[in-house]
Amino acid sequence: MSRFVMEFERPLAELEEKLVDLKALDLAAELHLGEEIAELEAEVEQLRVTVYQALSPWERVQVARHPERPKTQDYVAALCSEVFELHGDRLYGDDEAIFAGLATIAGRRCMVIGHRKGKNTKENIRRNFGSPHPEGLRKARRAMLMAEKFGLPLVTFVDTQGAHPGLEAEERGQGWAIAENLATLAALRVPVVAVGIGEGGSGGALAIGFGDRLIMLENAYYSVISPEACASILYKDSSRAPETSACLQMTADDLVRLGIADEIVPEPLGGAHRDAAAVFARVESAIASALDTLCGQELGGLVEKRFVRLSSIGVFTEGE
Amino acid sequence: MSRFVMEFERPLAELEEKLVDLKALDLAAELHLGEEIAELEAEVEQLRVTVYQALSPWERVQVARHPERPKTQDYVAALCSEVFELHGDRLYGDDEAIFAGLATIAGRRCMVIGHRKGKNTKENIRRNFGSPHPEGLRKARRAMLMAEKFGLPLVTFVDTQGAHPGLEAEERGQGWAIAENLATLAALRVPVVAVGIGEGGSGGALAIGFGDRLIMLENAYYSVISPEACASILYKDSSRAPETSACLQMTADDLVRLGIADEIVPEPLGGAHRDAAAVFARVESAIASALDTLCGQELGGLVEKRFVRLSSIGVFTEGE
Amino acid sequence: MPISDWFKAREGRRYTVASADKSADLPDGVWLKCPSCKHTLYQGALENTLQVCPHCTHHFDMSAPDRVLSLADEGTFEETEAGLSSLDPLRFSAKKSYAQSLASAKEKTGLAEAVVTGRALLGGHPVVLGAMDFRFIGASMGSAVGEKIARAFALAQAEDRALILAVASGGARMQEGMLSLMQMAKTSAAAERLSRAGVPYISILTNPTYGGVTASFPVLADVILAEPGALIGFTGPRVIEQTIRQSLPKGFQTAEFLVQHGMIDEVVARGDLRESIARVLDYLCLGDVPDAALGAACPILTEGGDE
Amino acid sequence: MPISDWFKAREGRRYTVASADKSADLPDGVWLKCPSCKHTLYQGALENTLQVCPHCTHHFDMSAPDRVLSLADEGTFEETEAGLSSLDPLRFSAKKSYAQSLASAKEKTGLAEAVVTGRALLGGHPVVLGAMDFRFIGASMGSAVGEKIARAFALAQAEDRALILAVASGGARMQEGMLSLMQMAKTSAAAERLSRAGVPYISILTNPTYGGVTASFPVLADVILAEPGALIGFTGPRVIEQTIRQSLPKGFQTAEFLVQHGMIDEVVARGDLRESIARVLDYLCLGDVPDAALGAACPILTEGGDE
Ligand SMILES: [Zn+2]
Ligand SMILES: [Zn+2]
Repeated sequence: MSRFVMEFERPLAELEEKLVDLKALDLAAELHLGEEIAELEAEVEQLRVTVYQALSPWERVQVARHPERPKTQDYVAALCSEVFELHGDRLYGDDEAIFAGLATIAGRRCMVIGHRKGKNTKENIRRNFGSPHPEGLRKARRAMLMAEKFGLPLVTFVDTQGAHPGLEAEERGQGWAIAENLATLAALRVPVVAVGIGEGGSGGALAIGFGDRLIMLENAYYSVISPEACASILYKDSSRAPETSACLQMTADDLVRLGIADEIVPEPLGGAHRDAAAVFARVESAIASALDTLCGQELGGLVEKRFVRLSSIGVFTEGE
Repeated sequence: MSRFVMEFERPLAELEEKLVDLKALDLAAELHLGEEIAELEAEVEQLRVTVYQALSPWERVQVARHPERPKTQDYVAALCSEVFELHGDRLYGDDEAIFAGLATIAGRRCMVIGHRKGKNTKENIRRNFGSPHPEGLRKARRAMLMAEKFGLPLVTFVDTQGAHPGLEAEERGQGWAIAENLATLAALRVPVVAVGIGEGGSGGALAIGFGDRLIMLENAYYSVISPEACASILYKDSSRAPETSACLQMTADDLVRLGIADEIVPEPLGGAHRDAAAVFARVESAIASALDTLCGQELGGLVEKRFVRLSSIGVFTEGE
Repeated sequence: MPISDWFKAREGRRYTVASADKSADLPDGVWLKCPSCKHTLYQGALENTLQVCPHCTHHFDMSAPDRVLSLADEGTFEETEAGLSSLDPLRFSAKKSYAQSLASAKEKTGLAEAVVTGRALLGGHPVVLGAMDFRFIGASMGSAVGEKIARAFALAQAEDRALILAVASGGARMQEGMLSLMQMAKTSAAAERLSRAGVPYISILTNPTYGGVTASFPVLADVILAEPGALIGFTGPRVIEQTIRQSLPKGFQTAEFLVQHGMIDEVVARGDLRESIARVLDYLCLGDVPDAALGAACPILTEGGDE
Repeated sequence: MPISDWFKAREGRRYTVASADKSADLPDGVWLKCPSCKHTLYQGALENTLQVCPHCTHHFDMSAPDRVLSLADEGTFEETEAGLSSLDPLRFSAKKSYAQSLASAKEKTGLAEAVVTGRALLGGHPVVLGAMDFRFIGASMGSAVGEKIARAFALAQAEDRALILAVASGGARMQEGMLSLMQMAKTSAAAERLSRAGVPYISILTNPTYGGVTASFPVLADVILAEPGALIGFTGPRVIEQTIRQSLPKGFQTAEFLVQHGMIDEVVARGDLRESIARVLDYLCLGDVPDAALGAACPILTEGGDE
């Protein structure tokens, strides 16, 4: 059971706690509260459905950021066998905020790339909370080009607040690194499957976050700007993020509606961390079926289709 | 007239000074020393020929390092018109030890790359005495690839003690940067003319220092190791460099004999700095005629010829 | 006035950077203070100096129409996709609705969108030329900007014309949400295609260029130029200071800083841009100028049949 | 004993890293002190541990024949170019003549040159396998080493076999002057050709790898592995300290340092190398192992006719 309580879960958590207390009391004092307990249990169950069903965009953002939410390395551990991690950009450094490696998923040899958040503060400091520097994105690009050279389908796991916003990242060309990846991904001559597993923060997410298929977890989000930053700009008040997260249309549903994502993997009530094993199985089967469809295709056609689809994204008028 | 006196020039310089003194004395005291002056002048002239003709390898090394020797930027200024300098590797920095730019030589649009030493201490500090860091070599590589993309012949000016030997250069992959350049140069689909104008120090020189033609100035050297370092290793005594500079066979003559260089541009007696204009004219005409020969050739064949020639360098036995 | 008329009205004007002494006889009109040297300037006079302060060479923002005219050979600019403009697919409404923002931007600028594109000659070279206009919602990139940029790439490729893009932008247009983010991938994909086709592409980064725009098509150019003092980066300095609490060095993210850090090729003053670009094109577009200064001396490289 | 006999004699031996307790019953013989843990070790026993200290896993230098046998599937290594060896083109003679150095290196090692190459299987994959031998004039690269390496690249390309090179070297062989420097370009050119042909190439950097060798073929591999603690760099630490007077951090130029700085993919203990390489080849050589563990599940990508 999760220890971290999200804001909107609080009423449920309180009721759950009350139920635990009641049970303990019953047991300790032999009060025979069976009926009261059953009643409370029903109440909890109902509230759970009320709380978790039809989450608002802002609630989904919280689920997507939940510290116990499965992360890239969890997916790699659960879905991948015979993993060989690749390190470094051969230029400057090895950025632990990005995982890259050879891995076998659903019986297929693949190249896997993902944002790598930590599970605790120590890991998060080393991995910079999953926010890549240019060297991380350049490592990812090296892995993309290796995948292309050896005909390995590329699978990416997207989960970042965004590319690192800092002095050194700017000095080493954060924008340049992102743009190179976009150009490379767009033309890569192997199938590319991207999976949004948590946060999809702007350019840092996009730099490994599109391809022939975009699979979104139900509570994953993908946005041009964080709802807080958007609220800051619009209202000079980042606490209005709940509003802007709705305006920005950044949920999995929105992305499918906008023609950007292809498929939604449902999560257990309460979020992926409530039953990670079930999520892993669903994600594996979604990736497997995407690869089944894509790997048979002629490569020139595949890349052309990707380009045409990318080129068709956007809503505008031609004028008079 | 040169102000910097090389070791082996000293007797000549002393005699020249004596001559100047004598003339001044004659003028001041009206001693009518015409005959003595004429005698001394003849002596100076004879010594000049003796000193400068048939320079030893170590003497050539000193000429190649002469602080007033024409440098890459002097060649660019003298030979090139409509220059547009390109900066940066798009990865980390802009290394002033390397010049790269679009330039017109002898009426041909070219890409020009060269090691860039300074003319004084201030310039030399900024340009690191012409010893590139990885970012300089990567800027050069970017220029090579741009030359290939747009069909511009590549002309390089080689003049470096070597790639920078330092902590940061190692951290950023000095060896990696050199190797990438070697691979790129070897396969570049445009004509490549390299000109050894001064020092050719090991890997840092080679990284921009070979191609379809290697033109050497008469007193330029090119070596696998500096004669001092070689003496250090062999004799634990770097002052034995005069010996090792002969052993290493690093002069222009040696290089032609070994089949590595194609052509020697003669220098004025005493070195290129004695009459830079004459040297510029000869170098320009050598480059022009190399480009005339190379630019008409079919590119696949050109690159194949370069590869075959490179592959044939080496002396060994197949054994039994 | 429709933009086509505007172009007509502007045609024939010569743009030169005025020398400092011209400032003496400024006529009456709208006055402004140069943020750099604090001199008071007549706004109308800046039109004769490419919007460059005659006292200190501070580069003021330049409109997209002014920009394309300042770069194109006289009388050669023909606009393309002039009517293409944004819709409001998310019905984005916060303090001010996106629809309102669009309407007022159009009114203020007379433009249909934040980027103007077209065919032109530049130094005699046939080019596709585009410029972004910061006055139009911060020249942010939404669907329409992305589409116009992508079409400019496609046109350059189809007609084998070099592409010249003068960039300014606050970043992605958040009012179009993910549609806007995806324009980064879309324009980068277009840039990659042009590059593979071997068609030259030069970008000019002007003040300010930030966010998702920096991280897409502008930095994929063969040669990247920037105007003096232009601020260019992925994350803005305020966000960096707030998020990471790093103090930033003087000159951070200026064009000059970026040259030092290896990211751009050269800082070029506005008045020299046309000449610099023409010079670069002389190298990258070998053969497309019938009377190239060098005539037959251009290297004619023959491709082998082994490809 | 000719090297072919040596290989025969060694065939059939199994190499495993011995567990620590085996050290108790070492027989008499040549003893040495581990430079890392200071334990006294029987040299013969190291042959059973891939020359790895059983106490602290310090990796001792490994001969080229030991190396290729430790990597190849049992009984599959067939040497190529065995007779190719150096001449003395410069008649290089300093304190000791090059000819003398060559003769004594040959005698000491039983090898004709500082690199051994051949065909083999590795994890069932057909490969070209090479290893350098530091005992042979510091495994420096002269004409013969360069030629054998270049031929290994050519063979790998001609037979579509992955190339595996275990590298150790002090750098270029200065006794061959410029002929030696040019081997850097020659081997890099060969590496570039193999890469363009799409044939996999894995290098293993072992202690020490320096100078012109670091700056050529080894670092052009698709995947670069290194042994724990191996020192790898372009300029050696002593030269840096003398030339630049920089003080160097602890662990400078170790394999681990290079992973941190993004230059190599992974540090792999000697005992795990064969398995790691086989695993990587399973990805990079899809389809060349008839009974690949994944059978039909390997992605078969079809190339279009548009290339
Ligand atoms: Zn001013
Ligand atoms: Zn030990």
